[in-house]
Amino acid sequence: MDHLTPALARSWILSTARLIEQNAQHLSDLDAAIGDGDHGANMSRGFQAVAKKLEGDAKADDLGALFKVTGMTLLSTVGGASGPLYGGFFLDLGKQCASRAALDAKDLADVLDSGLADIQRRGKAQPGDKTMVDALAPAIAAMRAAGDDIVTATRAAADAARNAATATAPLLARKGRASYLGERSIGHEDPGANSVALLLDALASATGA
Amino acid sequence: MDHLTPALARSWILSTARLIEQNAQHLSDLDAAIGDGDHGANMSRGFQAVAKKLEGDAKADDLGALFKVTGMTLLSTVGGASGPLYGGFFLDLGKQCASRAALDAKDLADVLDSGLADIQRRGKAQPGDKTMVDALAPAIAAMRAAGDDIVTATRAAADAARNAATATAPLLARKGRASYLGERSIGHEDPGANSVALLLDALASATGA
Amino acid sequence: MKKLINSPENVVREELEGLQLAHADRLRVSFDPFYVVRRDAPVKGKVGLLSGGGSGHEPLHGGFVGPGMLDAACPGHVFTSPTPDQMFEAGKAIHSGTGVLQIVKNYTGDVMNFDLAAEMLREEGIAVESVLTDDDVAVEDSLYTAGRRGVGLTVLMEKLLGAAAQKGMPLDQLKALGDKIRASGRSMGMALTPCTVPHLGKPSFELAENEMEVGIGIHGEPGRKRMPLTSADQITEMLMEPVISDLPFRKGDQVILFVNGMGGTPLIELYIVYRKAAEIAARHGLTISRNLVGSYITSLEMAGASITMLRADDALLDLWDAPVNTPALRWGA
Amino acid sequence: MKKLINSPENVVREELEGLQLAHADRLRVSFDPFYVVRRDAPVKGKVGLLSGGGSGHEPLHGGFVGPGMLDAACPGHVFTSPTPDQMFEAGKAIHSGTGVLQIVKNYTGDVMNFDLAAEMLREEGIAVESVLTDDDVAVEDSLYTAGRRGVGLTVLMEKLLGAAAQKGMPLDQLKALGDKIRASGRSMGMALTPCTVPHLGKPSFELAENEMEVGIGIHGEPGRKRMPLTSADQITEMLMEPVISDLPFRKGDQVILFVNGMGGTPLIELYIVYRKAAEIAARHGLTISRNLVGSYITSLEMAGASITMLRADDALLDLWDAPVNTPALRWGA
Ligand SMILES: Nc1ncnc2c1ncn2[C@@H]1O[C@H](COP(=O)(O)OP(=O)(O)O)[C@@H](O)[C@H]1O
Ligand SMILES: Nc1ncnc2c1ncn2[C@@H]1O[C@H](COP(=O)(O)OP(=O)(O)O)[C@@H](O)[C@H]1O
Ligand SMILES: [Mg+2]
Ligand SMILES: [Mg+2]
Ligand SMILES: [Mg+2]
Ligand SMILES: [Mg+2]
Repeated sequence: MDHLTPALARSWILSTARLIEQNAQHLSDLDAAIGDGDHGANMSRGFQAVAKKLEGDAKADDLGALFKVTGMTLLSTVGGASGPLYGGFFLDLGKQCASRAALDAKDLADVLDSGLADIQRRGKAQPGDKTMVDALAPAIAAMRAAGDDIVTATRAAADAARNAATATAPLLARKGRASYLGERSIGHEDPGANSVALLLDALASATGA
Repeated sequence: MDHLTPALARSWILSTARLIEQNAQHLSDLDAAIGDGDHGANMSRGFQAVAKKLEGDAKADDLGALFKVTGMTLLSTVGGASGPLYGGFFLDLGKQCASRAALDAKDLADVLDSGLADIQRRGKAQPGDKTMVDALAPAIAAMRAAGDDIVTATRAAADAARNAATATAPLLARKGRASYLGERSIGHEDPGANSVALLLDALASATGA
Repeated sequence: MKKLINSPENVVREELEGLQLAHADRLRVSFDPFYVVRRDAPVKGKVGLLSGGGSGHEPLHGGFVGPGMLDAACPGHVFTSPTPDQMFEAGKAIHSGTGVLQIVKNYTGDVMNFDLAAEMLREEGIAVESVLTDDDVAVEDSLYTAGRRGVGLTVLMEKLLGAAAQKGMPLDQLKALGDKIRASGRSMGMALTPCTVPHLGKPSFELAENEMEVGIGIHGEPGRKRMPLTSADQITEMLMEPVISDLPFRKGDQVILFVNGMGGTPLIELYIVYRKAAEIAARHGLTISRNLVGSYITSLEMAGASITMLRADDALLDLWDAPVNTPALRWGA
Repeated sequence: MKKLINSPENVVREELEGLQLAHADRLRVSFDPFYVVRRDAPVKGKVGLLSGGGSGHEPLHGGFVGPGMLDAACPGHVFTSPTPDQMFEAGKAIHSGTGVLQIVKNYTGDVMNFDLAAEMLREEGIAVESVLTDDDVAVEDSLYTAGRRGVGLTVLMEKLLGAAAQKGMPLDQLKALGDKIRASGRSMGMALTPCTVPHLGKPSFELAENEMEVGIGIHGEPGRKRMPLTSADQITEMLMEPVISDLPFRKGDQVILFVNGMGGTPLIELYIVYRKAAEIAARHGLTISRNLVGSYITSLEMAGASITMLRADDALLDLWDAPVNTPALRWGA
């Protein structure tokens, strides 16, 4: 397995939906501590809608269309801060993949990097601001470092995202709702970093399955 | 001591004020169970105002004036159901005593009976309706039965009122707020019957002192 | 007890100070004795409309003083009827020669205190009539209770009689109109939580996390029955059914539907109740000609709701639509 | 969780159904996607005024749709920003040829979603401007936060821009006026209790019986500091002082003073707060030219209050006095 094919990408998205669903309560609990407690509900509403769309949509059989429909659906169902960020991210992936049949490990890292840039353009968060960026950036770096095997690379990315999400706890939030808490945001993991960890875990499962 | 003199009547009222003050919380607790929880506050507000009035008012040196100022003050400070009832009661006592220097035990029972009639005219409660009437009526009866010694008579009245107040517990309320509870009013003593018991306890203390 | 207050004894005084400061353009407050009165009282040629009752039900009654509604309101201590001297002074302040109409909620204390005030006013040569509200169907109306309580209908009564008085209706006709409204309206309420009277410092009753109290009045007294908490739709059925069947409201009736919050229930929930109430009304063939949704007759911070329905002919609807300009109810002005 | 709801998922839909049923004379509701819109939209020759945000702040924003205020409002799920497709459809529905002005509370999610909607509307050839509210002085405004939150000023902004739009003010001037209002208003809030988001089922934070949370926003997020509960007067000082010193408001300023309830706090307490706020304003030489007291921008059933002050010249006061006819704010019509 050395490419992310449309079939695998579809299984990535669907498995993300499952993981989000299983962890919705946990994501909301994290958000309740330093935000407004809706991150789990937002993400689960969004990815359930995506799953429904994909299951009823045979046309999304190329990467570009698949990611586009994912992005559009997230945009119109998630709301909050994470809606435009995740929605924009997948729309950007869709654009990057418009004319590609499949992605190798290096392509995948490039495409994810472009998505990350879209998140940062929109949200203006820097690494260390205690946001989803803090999980996504090190995950992509780990993916690159892990080499050409997509299974190894995505597993490395998932592990890095998980560790990075945990490592957001000591940070002081500078973006999003958590920033209103100032010092009191310290000691809690960022919910968005945790949903990114689930996204990458689902990617590793999809390619490794 | 065989008469209620103006000095004793004054000490009756002032000692009622003290007893009410000490038992305000208890009266309110009783009212909270089957009413709206303000009987203690109402009575204490009223009798504190009366005490202040009497302490600053040397003119109320005859029974008529004393009871009238008590009634007027209760009327304008107690509010609720008990305000007009206690206020009217004392105004009636004032009228009965207008031209009397002192009351013997039989006079006192007559005067209280007239006051009770005023309460019943205004509130339309019958004995057994679970109101202050249930303490006042048997108290006056006991006073009459006890004979001519005013100390014995008022002590008998106080004891009867206390017992009668306790005996309101099994009754079903038919007047005042407690009547809204229907069957649920059973098992709780009536607050107004309890404040009447304090009133008569104060009377016994005043004559017996 | 968590409240934005300074001390339990000063709650009513300080609230009245705030009310006067905020609405000095429309009303003024007397502090000895307590009453809230239209700034331009007495209004020449108009019957003076007077109401009052225990505090803790805001905006009732003080928030309804102004053109098109009350001329004066007498607030008692929290949940305690006001005293006759208040109504006596307020009555004199609003009497312009055409008499005073008292709107009285049917509670033993209110009735007796207003009766005393009426006697005192009459002794001054002022014509006084009183209208009762006793719309709460939760109370069994029999010889063996103090009768039904006055609840939500009081708000509608004050608006409608206020409009009629403003139009110059004389005292006897106002009294008759009030009696007609009294006979045409019914209410029922429920609570999700109790409330805490400031000077008591503890809740008026206890309710478990899964319980509600049905058939409450507005004085923090416990209701008629305690039940497991259920859905908004079922609760709305539970309130609407006795209201409709008691009057009874009949197919073809025009009604004013009033969904009221008890103080601690947010508007979002009141609209959910309104939705179901409107559906139930439609099912019974009733036409909701006007409505009111909000917290207008409350029990401090109690969470819960009540529903009031009033059968209304075109004349009543015209009175409803007439301009009103008070702190809490305002339109057309 | 004790709420008058049927199920957490249906809270917003059912509330909107109730809102539409109760106010069909003034507004209608689109259910796919969700938005509330003036019944007579688009209003010829008038800039369309659009706002929105998470639900749970009622009557904001849907209760402010009507002549003299908003043309449309987009409700998100409870405490969650609405999505761009809602603002896109609502924007199209209210555009009469003279453009659309968005009023956006400064929260990351709201800003990003409204920005996306503005892009989409512009692609349709509709002129769009946006005005932010970021009046919450509890948030340190620095490069290192998401910036100040938009809170109470949003209500005043919607009223004032609504009046200006109704008078025919063109889009660019409305935007400039909005920016001026943004620069002239400040707020601060506190909570006595947390609130419970329906689908979470447990309180957004915990507060002991003797604690309060100062510097809360309106999303059930914890505030800036937790303190022992104190008196209404001291709390009012604690809210007024930073509001006054931040702008700063200066001796001689005319202001609109808005005392807002968070949803579960009864009116009686808000007037106690107003009383002290007015006293503090007077002490600083400020003239309260207009005021608003009530629960207009809430956090579900949270108990607490916020204070907003807006420096207002005569032109703003005229806009304040202009007729408004919405479910939750109404005068002169
Ligand atoms: N400016 C931003 N840039 C990147 N990520 C952000 C930004 N603001 C918020 N986030 C992410 O969004 C998450 C919160 O999402 P969510 O709870 O769904 O939205 P909201 O904060 O509007 O309730 C945060 O945990 C954080 O990771
Ligand atoms: N109609 C009545 N006749 C006689 N006593 C009454 C009547 N109604 C109420 N009471 C008495 O008043 C008491 C309650 O007084 P209080 O709590 O001060 O007034 P409220 O019921 O208005 O809150 C009752 O316990 C009862 O004894
Ligand atoms: Mg969130
Ligand atoms: Mg009582
Ligand atoms: Mg009482
Ligand atoms: Mg949110």
